[in-house]
Amino acid sequence: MTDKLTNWTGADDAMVENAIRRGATRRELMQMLLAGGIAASAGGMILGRATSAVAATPVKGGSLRAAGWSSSTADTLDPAKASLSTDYVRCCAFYNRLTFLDKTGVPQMELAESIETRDAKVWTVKLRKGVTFHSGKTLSSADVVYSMNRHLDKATGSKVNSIAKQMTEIKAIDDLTVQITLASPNADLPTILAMHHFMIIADGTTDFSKANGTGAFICDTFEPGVRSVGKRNPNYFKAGGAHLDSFEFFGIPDDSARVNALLSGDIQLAAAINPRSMRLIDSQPGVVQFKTTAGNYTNLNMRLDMSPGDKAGFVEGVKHLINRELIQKSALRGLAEVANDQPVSPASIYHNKNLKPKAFDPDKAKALFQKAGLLGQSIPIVASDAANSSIDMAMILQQAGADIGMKFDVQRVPSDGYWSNYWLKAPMHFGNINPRPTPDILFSLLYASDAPWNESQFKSEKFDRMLIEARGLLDLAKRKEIYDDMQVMIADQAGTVIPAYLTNVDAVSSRLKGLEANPLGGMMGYAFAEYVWLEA
Amino acid sequence: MANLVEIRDLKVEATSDAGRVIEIIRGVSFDIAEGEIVALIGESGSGKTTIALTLMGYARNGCRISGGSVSLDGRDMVRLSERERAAIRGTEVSYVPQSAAAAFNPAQTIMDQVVEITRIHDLMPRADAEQRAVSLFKALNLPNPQSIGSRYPHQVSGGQLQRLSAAMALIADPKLVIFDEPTTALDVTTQIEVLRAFKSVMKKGGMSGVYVSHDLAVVAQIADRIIVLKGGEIQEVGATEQILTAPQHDYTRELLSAFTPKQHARPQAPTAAARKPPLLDVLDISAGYGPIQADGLPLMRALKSVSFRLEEGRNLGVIGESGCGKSTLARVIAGILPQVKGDVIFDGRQLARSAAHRQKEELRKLQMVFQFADTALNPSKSIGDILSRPLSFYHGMGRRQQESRVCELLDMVRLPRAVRHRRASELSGGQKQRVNLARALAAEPKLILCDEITSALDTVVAAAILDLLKELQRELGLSYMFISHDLSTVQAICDEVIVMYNGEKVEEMATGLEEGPGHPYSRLLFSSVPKLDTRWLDSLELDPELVSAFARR
Amino acid sequence: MNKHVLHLVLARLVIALITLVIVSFTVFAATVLLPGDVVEILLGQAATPEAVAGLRAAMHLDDPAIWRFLQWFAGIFTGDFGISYANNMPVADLIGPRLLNSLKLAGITTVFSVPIALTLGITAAMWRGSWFDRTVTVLSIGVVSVPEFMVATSAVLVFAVYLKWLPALSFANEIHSFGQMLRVYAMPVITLSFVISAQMIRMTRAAVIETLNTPYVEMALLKGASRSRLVLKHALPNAIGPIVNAVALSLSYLLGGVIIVETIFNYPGVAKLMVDAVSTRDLPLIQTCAMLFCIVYLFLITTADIIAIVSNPRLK
Amino acid sequence: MMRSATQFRAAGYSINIVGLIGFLLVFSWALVAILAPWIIPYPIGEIVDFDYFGPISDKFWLGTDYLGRDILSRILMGARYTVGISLIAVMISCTLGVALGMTAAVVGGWFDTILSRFLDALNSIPSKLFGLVVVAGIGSSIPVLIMTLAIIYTPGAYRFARALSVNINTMDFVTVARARGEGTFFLIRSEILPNILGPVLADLGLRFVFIVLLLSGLSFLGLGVQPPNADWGALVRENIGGLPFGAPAVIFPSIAIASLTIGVNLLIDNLPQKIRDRST
Repeated sequence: MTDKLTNWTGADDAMVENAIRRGATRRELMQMLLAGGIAASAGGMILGRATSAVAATPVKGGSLRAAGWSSSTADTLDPAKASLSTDYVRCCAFYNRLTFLDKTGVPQMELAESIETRDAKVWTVKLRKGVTFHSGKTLSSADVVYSMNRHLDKATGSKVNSIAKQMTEIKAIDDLTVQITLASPNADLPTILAMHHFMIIADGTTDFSKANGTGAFICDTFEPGVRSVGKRNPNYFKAGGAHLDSFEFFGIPDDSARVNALLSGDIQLAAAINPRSMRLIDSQPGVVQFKTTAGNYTNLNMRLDMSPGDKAGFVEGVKHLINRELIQKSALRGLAEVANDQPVSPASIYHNKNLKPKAFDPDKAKALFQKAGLLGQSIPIVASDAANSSIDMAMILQQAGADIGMKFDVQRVPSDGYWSNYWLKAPMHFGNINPRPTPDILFSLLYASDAPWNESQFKSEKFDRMLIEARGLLDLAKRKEIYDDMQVMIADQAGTVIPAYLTNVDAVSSRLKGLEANPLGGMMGYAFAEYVWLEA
Repeated sequence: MANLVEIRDLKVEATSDAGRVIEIIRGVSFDIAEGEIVALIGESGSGKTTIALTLMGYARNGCRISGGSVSLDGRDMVRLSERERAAIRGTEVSYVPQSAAAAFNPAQTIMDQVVEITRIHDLMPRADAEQRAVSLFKALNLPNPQSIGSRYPHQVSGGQLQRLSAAMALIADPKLVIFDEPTTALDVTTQIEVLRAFKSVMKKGGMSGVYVSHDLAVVAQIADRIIVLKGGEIQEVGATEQILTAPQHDYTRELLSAFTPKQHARPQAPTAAARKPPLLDVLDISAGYGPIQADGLPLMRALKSVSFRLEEGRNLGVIGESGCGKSTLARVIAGILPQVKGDVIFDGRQLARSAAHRQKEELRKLQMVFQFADTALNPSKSIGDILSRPLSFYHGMGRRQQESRVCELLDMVRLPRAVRHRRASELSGGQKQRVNLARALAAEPKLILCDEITSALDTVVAAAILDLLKELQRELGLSYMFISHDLSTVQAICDEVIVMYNGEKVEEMATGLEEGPGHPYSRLLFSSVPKLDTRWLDSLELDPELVSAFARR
Repeated sequence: MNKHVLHLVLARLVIALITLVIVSFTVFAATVLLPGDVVEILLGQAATPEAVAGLRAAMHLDDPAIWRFLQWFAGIFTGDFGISYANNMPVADLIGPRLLNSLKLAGITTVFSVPIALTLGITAAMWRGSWFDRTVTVLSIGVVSVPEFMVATSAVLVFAVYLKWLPALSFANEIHSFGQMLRVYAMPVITLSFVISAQMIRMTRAAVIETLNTPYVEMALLKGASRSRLVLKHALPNAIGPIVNAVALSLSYLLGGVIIVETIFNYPGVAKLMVDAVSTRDLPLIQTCAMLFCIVYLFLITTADIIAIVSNPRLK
Repeated sequence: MMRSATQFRAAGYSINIVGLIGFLLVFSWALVAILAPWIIPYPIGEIVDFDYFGPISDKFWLGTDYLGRDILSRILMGARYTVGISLIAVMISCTLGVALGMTAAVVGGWFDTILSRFLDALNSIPSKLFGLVVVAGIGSSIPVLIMTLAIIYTPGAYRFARALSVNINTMDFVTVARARGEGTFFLIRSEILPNILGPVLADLGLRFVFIVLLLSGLSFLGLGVQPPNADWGALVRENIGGLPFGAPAVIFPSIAIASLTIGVNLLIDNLPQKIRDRST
């Protein structure tokens, strides 16, 4: 029935729903819709639909126990240091960001009331009024300035230092206004600010043994590598606030243990179920599977500056030898979408649909290896449990190689220290990339000549130029055009094989309601805690 | 007198490791009257202990009673169920073990074990039991009877343990007491005390007894009747007096003759020997165990400045009781226990204190034979290997040479050549000791240190070993240093004797002069050796002062 | 007499201390040998050279490792175990509660498994060669030969998932009643008992059989003692030495070796802590954990030695 | 004890039926280990079945694993690693431990003390840390794996052997050899060793079990057995997900482990009398 409207999309529906969820008043919503150029009448109708969609009326109260897959003494409540899903979940529960991404990947305001720019270079951030930290302190621009500046300070050890670097100046205009100046224009700033690391902490915070945020839950207990418990924040700035009274989160690394805990009712959410365990939960009543293809992937990297990657034809050969269907079917149990060797996933509006995956063609591969003069040589591939199902993928490639007389020598290495010892270093190794909200971030992190994680040492001035150009453009359509071409370049020229985008499956108890997909990753972009509720 | 025990055609068979079944008791029958003490005499392997144990309806691991009947007070111990037997054991028939030291549980106090029988069968309240135990201690004239029960077995001497084990057996005044070589492990001076104690208690209680022993002289003092056993069969039964004076059976005679060995024929005039330089010269040796004290001497001193010399071709006897340091002396000379003070000069060369620093030649010329034949032989090697090692080690012989030499050695010690393929565990005590000797001979030594080599053996076997030693000496011109607690053995082979007491040399004399020893301890020692005379023990008068001064009770 | 025992005991303790020092240094050396340091690992994928350099400087990781080790070592004597590199919390605070948990688990397992193991071992020895004996020996091997994680997972499936009798996870911090304690600990304890019992059973059996062949046991038999009395009053007290030794060695597994159980039942103990510490190259934490394990290990074997000494009247 | 009818005799050595069963188990696995490459129905790396955790079928006798590979083939090949590696490792660790243990007992003094302390220390280092250091330091290969396992289990064997040797060392026949002037090596080789062989073998049995299990643990530290190959422990581990629905892929490897370890121990516990008698 949306046909009556002109340019109204499901995305907007979602936006409205989210707005409602965040406790926006009817007046605010009407304004929002009018801004979208929609007649009040139609607006009313949309609102009705939206509210009914949301109104699987949330239940207040109850305490939720959820388990992620990883947890260690390195767990932290410092958003800048957050590295594991576990950290993200906690940060989302205890802190807030200036913006956040809705399920379609469109940035929405959270602590920020508005973010405006004229040239995509200088940005003005207006903050919500009357937001208070758990400590009772009210949110002010100083907190934002402090939070942002931390990422620029080496001593912080921020994970997003390389992204934050483009913010050349962050200054408070007044109590509720912050001005962020970028080195070069970047239209994606609102999206960037939606990344988990850019959570807002109170000015001057240095002790992270407890979290002092503005979030929906107040940190009650935090034991690194053990668990965290949050109690509902009574004076949360969003109307209504969280539905749950308390929220406990911990990691159960052992896969079947996590599933069993869910089945036995000890927990209500088990994140990231291994494909191998699917059959178990399929058969179970009272368990709901919640799938998101957010675009994280495990990829095989061949450094173009090292043998064998530097031999012409080898990389292409491997791209043809890797049996994407088999990986998708066997290794990933169908919980994946076959990918085409580039990092922008179908979840993103910028995904290039016309770029088809390279066909599995052993004979062609054989010919290419012949040409590269590598046929019959034994070539080491470093794989590890650290990179999801990389070992299975490696074995599938190994087998395919064996059939055409190509020896791949799979070396399983400890997941312990994998990222610092093998990733980016070994000539042929696996990587594992988490979803990033924008192609710009992905490209500048992974494929630009000066990218910190240029996995295959792919270097191209053309590519770099296109990247800068697209970054500054405020015109969506034009950007997409450029990004499409860049995706093609990567697929054909880079030394990275991306066989499939992994689908993340969270198994949840059927009592748990309100969960949605989110481009930032599983568990509703790790932010589920404040939105879900437990039915009796 | 009615018979308390009637054994009829008793058969016991044993199963060897190899699985062969041999009959070790072949149809034995005899009676024991009320209040009578019967001795079972025989060499090891004669089945004396086995028979004694059947009286409790018990056969050791690997053995079983295969036939006949053992009726005790009318009940056949063979037919009874294990439970019924258990009820009789300790109450009606009880057992005094050969080595009390081993038969006491190291983890329990003596009293606990002495009164245990009364607990098991619960015969009387503990208090009464302890009362009774103490009175038994008195009767067995143990020192401080009140407190001794609270000690642990390792805290009292062997002689006392032996008597305590008797108390343990007598606590429930049984009808029959089995003594299994109860004094073999004891020193002569102690033995007398123990024997006396046993005898009086038994007579008072009017109990019957079975006294198992290989020592006729001991048996003579205590038994009414003697049963001579050999190879699981009875050779002769008779009243003690008759057995000693008028033995019927050849074997009995053999035993008797073995008991009184011929005196050692003195070799050529000592004067001639005196001119020769001594083969072994021991100068003022002190040695011991434990940490070295400020005065440069060890905590526990086993030897206190002992000196003596031994001329080539002559034999020296070292005699004394357990703990007098005689074995330590041998170990020092052999370099097993380095002395802290003094020198050993052998064959004109001063020996390094520890064997490790001595030269092969020195080691070769001086060999030692140990008391316990079985622990001295590696159980996992064949006799052949054991004997050929010194041959290759000292003389660097090749395989074939070794073969033939081993045979020669076995001939020398009168063992069948086939033995070389067997393991020690398959040999008898006497045979093992011969192997030990052969091993020493293999080195072609000048001097052999014999540490109590006969004391673990039966009289007959021991006598044979002594004869062997003498022959070897004649053939090979050896010298022996012969350590023993038994005067008669020393007399049988040595030219001179030194008497040791508590780490010191108290006397040195030529053998044959024992009648007039100077030192009082020597006198006590010599007079304590049992004689083949039923009246010896009763008639023996020992100076109580001497006894209290020296005898370790 | 007792002075002698005291001397032996003191000697043991001194030796234990020396070992302790050796260990802590060995572990330190081992950790330093590992490639990648805490900074690189904390930054993970974000470990760009300059980021690493910056953080290192900030965390004072530039001074030589040996120096940091010595500082830490000196700290011990003042009761200060240092600050965890990974999350800037005092090591003591990190370990404290988890150690308590581990000790609880170990304790309960001990209480549960040791008596059973000893009983089985002893009874097996009593009826040596019988079918009971044979079954016990074979089963004890069979049980250890099943991988730990297999036992644990099966237990969870049966008792938690299907029967719903027990929780699949052990929430150590939710025990308010004895009943709850049973529920929480049942499965981890069973799993661990499976693992550690075999050795105890075998050793106990061997030791008892050994002593059953001694003259004083025969003597007791000839006093008319029953089989059980022979074993319990005469054989056993003299077999204590080897038995406590076996028990000690088995128990030493219960602190560092229980990683699998901790992971599967999500039980916060020190084993997992140690593994984390190693993965994050968190030197102070590793050091302290290693120290801890070593102390416990030494404590166990030393106690075993001492018990053996004391239980032997010859040394009294 | 009378000989039971179930025993048979051969050339003086005899082994009872239980021991024979053990022997056959071990022997057949050893045989499999050797012949594996020729008898496996499918290449172990190949995904032969799109269904995963497949059931027993006449196509796949023991079903398929989590990737749809033939379990039978993987178990047969796994025998190579499990049997081979574990046996060699246990041999090395026991040889090393026993040799050191005996030397310590014979030499005694500071040598004994230092060695004992050092091995105690080694024993209290967590094997994961140790494993990691090895991978990092020396890299990963089968020989390295074997040595690691061996080293991890040497201290135990040492403690055990030393205790036994100390007893033997006090026996007269050792003293005799000393007095003869024999060197340490001879004392160890021909006086002590033969007399502790029995118990040492029994100990070796249990140690073997632990090594088999630790093996799978280490392979997950990236030490040793590399994909697509896998030892039995690793097979159980990677297929543990199939346990809830009793997938053959997880049951059979477990059975394989159990049968091997039990076999080894049955064999050792029932070794011919003559060998066991050497134990004192």
